[in-house]
Amino acid sequence: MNAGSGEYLIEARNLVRMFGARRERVTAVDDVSFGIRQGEVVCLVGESGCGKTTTGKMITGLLKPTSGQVFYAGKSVWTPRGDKGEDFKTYRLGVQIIHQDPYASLNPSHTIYKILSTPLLHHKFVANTYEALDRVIELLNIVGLSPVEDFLYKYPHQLSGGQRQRVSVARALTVNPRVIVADEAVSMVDVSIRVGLLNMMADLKRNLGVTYLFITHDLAVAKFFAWEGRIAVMYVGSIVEFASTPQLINDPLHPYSKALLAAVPEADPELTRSKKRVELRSQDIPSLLALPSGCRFHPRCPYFEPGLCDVKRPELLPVGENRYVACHIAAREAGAPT
Amino acid sequence: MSSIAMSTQAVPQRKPLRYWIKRITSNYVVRMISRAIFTIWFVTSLIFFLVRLMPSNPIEVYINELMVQYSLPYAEARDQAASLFAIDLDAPLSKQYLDYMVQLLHGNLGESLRSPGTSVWEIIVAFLPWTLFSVGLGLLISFTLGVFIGMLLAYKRQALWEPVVSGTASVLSSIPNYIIGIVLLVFLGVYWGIIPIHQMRGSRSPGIQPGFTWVFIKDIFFHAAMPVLTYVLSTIGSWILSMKSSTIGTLGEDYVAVARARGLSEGRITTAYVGRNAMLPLITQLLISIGFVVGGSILIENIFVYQGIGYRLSSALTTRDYPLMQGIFLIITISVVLSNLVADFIYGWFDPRVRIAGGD
Amino acid sequence: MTTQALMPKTGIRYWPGRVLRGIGRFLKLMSRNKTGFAGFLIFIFFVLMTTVGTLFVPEVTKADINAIYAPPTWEHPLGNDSQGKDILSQIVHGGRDILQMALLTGIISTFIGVSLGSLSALIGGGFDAFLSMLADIWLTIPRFPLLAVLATLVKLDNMIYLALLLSVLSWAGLYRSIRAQVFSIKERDYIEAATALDLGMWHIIFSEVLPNMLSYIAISFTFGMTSAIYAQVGLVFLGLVPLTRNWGVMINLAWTQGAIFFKDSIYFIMAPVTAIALFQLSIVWMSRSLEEIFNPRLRTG
Amino acid sequence: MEKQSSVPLTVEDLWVEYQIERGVVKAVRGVSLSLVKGESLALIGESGCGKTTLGVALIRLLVQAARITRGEITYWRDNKGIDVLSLKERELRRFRWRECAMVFQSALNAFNPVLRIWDQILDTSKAHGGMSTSQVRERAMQLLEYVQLDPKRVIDAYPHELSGGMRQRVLLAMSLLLDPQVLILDEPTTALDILTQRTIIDLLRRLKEEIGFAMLFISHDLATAAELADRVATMYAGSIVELGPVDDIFYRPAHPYTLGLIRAVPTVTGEFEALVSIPGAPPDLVDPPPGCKFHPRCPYVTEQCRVEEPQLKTHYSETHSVACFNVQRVQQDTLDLQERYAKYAGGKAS
Repeated sequence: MNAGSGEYLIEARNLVRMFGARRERVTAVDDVSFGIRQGEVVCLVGESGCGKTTTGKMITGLLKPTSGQVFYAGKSVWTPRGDKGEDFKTYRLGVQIIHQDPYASLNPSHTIYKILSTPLLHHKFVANTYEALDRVIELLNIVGLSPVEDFLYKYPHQLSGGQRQRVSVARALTVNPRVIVADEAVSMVDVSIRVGLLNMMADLKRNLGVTYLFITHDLAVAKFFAWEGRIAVMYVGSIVEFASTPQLINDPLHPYSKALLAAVPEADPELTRSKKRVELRSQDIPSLLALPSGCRFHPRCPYFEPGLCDVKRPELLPVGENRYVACHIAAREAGAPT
Repeated sequence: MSSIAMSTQAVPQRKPLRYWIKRITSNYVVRMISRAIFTIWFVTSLIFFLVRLMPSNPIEVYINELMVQYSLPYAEARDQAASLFAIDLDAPLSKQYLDYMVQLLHGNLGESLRSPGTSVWEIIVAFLPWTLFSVGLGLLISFTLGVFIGMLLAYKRQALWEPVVSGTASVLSSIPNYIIGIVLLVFLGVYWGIIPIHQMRGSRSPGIQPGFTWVFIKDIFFHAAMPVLTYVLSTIGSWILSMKSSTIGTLGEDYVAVARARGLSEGRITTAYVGRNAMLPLITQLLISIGFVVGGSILIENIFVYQGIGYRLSSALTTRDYPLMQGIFLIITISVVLSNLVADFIYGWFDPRVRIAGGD
Repeated sequence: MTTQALMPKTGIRYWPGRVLRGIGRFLKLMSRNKTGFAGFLIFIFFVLMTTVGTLFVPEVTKADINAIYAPPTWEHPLGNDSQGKDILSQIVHGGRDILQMALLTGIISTFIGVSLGSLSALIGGGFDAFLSMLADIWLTIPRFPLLAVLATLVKLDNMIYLALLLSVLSWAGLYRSIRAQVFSIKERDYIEAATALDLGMWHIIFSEVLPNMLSYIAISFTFGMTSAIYAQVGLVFLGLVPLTRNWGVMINLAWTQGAIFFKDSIYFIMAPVTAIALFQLSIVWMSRSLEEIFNPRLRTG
Repeated sequence: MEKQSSVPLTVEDLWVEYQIERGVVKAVRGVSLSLVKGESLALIGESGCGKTTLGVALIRLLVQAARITRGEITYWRDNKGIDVLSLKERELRRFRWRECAMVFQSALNAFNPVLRIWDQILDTSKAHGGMSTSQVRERAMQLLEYVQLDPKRVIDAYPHELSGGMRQRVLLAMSLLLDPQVLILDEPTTALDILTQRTIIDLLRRLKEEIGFAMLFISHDLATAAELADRVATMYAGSIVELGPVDDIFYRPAHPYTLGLIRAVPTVTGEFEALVSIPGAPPDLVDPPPGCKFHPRCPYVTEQCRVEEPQLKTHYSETHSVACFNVQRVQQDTLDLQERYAKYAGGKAS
């Protein structure tokens, strides 16, 4: 219980997170497990309210799980009593987060130089302000903000959304993290600038070996960024399918994944108009306060089997190499052991 | 919800007491009312202990006074004081406190020190209506006018007169109400002599019979005119400014743009779409300010010698009439607490979003 | 370009120069809002009048029977009062108490409000629930009547006592707004980022949260001042506080001696009234500029 | 004017400016377009390109600081042209919603929170007259049913009791209340989840096919445009830089900006493609660059682009126009897209 699998750099095991008290108590994340290998990209995909951001915050250590464990480099982050583990500081700096809203993620009171030099000086990564400046300039170049003199002493409100996100990435890089959790990091950035930001982040993976947990609602972005990695699809607090990106994109197994992929419009008129649709039985997203019995997707699922899906909650089961699905029917068809 | 109701009906006896306590305490209405009661209790106790424990204990002061004025021996003076304060001074403080609370619950606020034989309650009943009348009228006028002007300002932001009106509003809202009262008195009443300030003193002219007669109504309005004008002037500024900013905010809402796109008439948009939503935050403010203006009436009623509760309080203060002071303060507190309570309930009535969330 | 050239510009090396530059910047920012700047200038005028001004205008204690209600002359620019004393002198000397008390109350109440409000929001849990409930109750207590009642029980002749009492009575409103503000700042992403960067509690409070609350604190401070002036002058006017040499006392005197009902006494009564009104107004106006100064979004490099 | 019977709305050289502290924002600069009955025109572009300003200008719902400085908007009904810009307040109100309805971005706030849905529907009908209350009720129920809502549950609800997708559908139903000829949709799916978005898109397509009004569809999302549009107009820095049939725009774009957008947007289906972003940032509309507004970000830039602003000219066909001096060079870089299209066309033929 206290040792993670050596395979993963960061691992979530049976994470559960509840919010609220008494009658309003909801389970935002319900038994989520996954691991990310060194240098890998894992993408969490799902609609708003599915618990992907909460999962991301637990991975970053900003939220304590109600139950379950997070392992970093094989060591448990929280002690069994829920205190910070012995290597918490290494973990804390090792996992950094990039937020969605470029307008809220930088302190409006500080200049870019101040924002970037503070962590460097605080953790003594540099000896003095001269070294700090050198490093800040280096970081700005890494994230593609050049010429640096145009940015160093600007305040965040003087930059565009895309530029701010780059500063956020640079700020995360100040402490040389091994894992970056990017929570919808590009969804508020304009289309023409989005790809530049994604490419820059991909370069970090290549050049610095950064490992990513990439959280998004946009399947196209997920596919683009995590093509060599894996995608986990979340629905109402749980992972329903977890597979390598090409597999998941081209051959989804879970009915929800199928529905999502079929529903996404494509930036290609012929392609998007000829796509096959999946007809759902209901449009209503279940409320966390009144979850359906059995499989949470069953009231909407086109493959619903009465007596099975509404009774028994499917587990996330392996259905082939590196591939998991939480669906009675899909698992049966794939011949998974039940 | 219905399933819960049914299950409680089916097996009522099995519910533990804790369940019912939880169910009652989680009820919005119950919670609000109990908080109000708690506040009143808290303030009453606070005053009780302050009066008893302060170095210049008013009872001691009164005993001294009796001894000096009437050269009574200490014991006699003490007995007399005790009877007036309706308190057994030999009893421990906790017993005194308990007695005091019991008396209060029976509506007994004690007797006035300075006019022995008159109960505090009688005095309050005689003076409070005038304050409620003048404060209520003042607030009603200033709220209505303020909301109207505030909305007009929000609509006519480009007009040349807008900064003048907004500026005046901001000046009015930042000057203390008694300063406004004095300025009115000095200029209108004395320097220019436009109004017969001496005749306007009091809450009504002596010799006029109360009743629904034209003479009486005219008279009470005549006497209330100056306090009311002061209340209006001292509160209208903040109504104007709040309504202006609230309206500007509402005008920027999507639903107003959509209402325009739907071709609704400007009149309908102004009232039902902009006005109603912009007024929501002001309604709570209005009810809360009723209580506070009652408190603030002390100074205004003094300036215009208007015989309301505030005037009575200030004379009780200067004559150190402790029981009366305590009683009036209690009444003022209750009026604030009550208007807060009403504000909470009424707001839900105006705003359906709260109605759903707040109701059980 | 060398790194050297990109170092933050400290420029002037000696502190007087830096202070001067700071004042210059402050004035420049202050003057951006015209109303606010006007308020600031009036405020400074009052401060100078009650400090430096007292050195130039002698305090008159002697009554002059020949000069009762004398209209303004060069010698007595604001005329004379009911005892023939110079009004200007009373205004100049009568403001210091009010000013000091207002500043003191502003500082103490802001301190209480900011510390309790931030602690409440940062610690949360039962502590926060308790304080919030207490504040809710406290807010419904009518402050001025309570103060008036208290004034009959305690001798409020000491300015510090009065300031303390006023602050204690007004903590709840400030507490509530500061708490809400800290709560909203606490939820912001950059605080989370600072937590993830392990910059420490102190850094987060003083470097990330506080700078964004300055405009709020400044407003709270001015609010504390205005309500202190309101209460103090009100108490003095009712004759409940045995203070001397005070604008409120002037009004009270004019009132109790019936001077208010003489046409001739217009200078006597209007001088302190105008002073109080103008001083209040200057603080309220000044708060607008302060709000802008401390708003980082309006800052440029 | 025979052809106008199928063109309910034409815009001619429209200019919109608004005043901000720093100066004058030229939000819409010389836009001309026409909406055709039964056809949807998508207006695509990034935030701040003036597409929303153009949309609201069509029903003259601009914010106070904005004004239309030049141009003509003509609305055609029964072969009679109405000059929208000279409509008096009363006529303008009649024009809005009855002739030209607009569905706004984020229906979350499109409804007055203190009134029931029914009251707001009734308000709309009353403002235009012509129907009795019971008729309105009946029609409202029908329309709610049409947009796949439970009419009984929805009609007496308060807005906050409905989800975002439901509100968006209620708004669509309300837009049909008076049978307008023109429907303007401003980012109708942006704030919605994928599956909800899908139902709205399907609904919009059905509306277009079954009701046959002219639709102007404003979006920053190329995918929704690809799915819903018959024609596409690309907007950059306040002007339309390219306008043409949807297939032309996506498979043989002639403007570098359109091409840049297409190259920057990933698709979900299919293999991995490398993507390129457009360098730089959108121009400041208070102080735009001289010449072609796109030239600082354009890989095809020439000396001419820096000084002269290209005008919208037809290209390929009467229906496809583009504002660029270097169309030929741009076209050479779209061969892969054209191939892709040929494959689809081939697939269709076989």
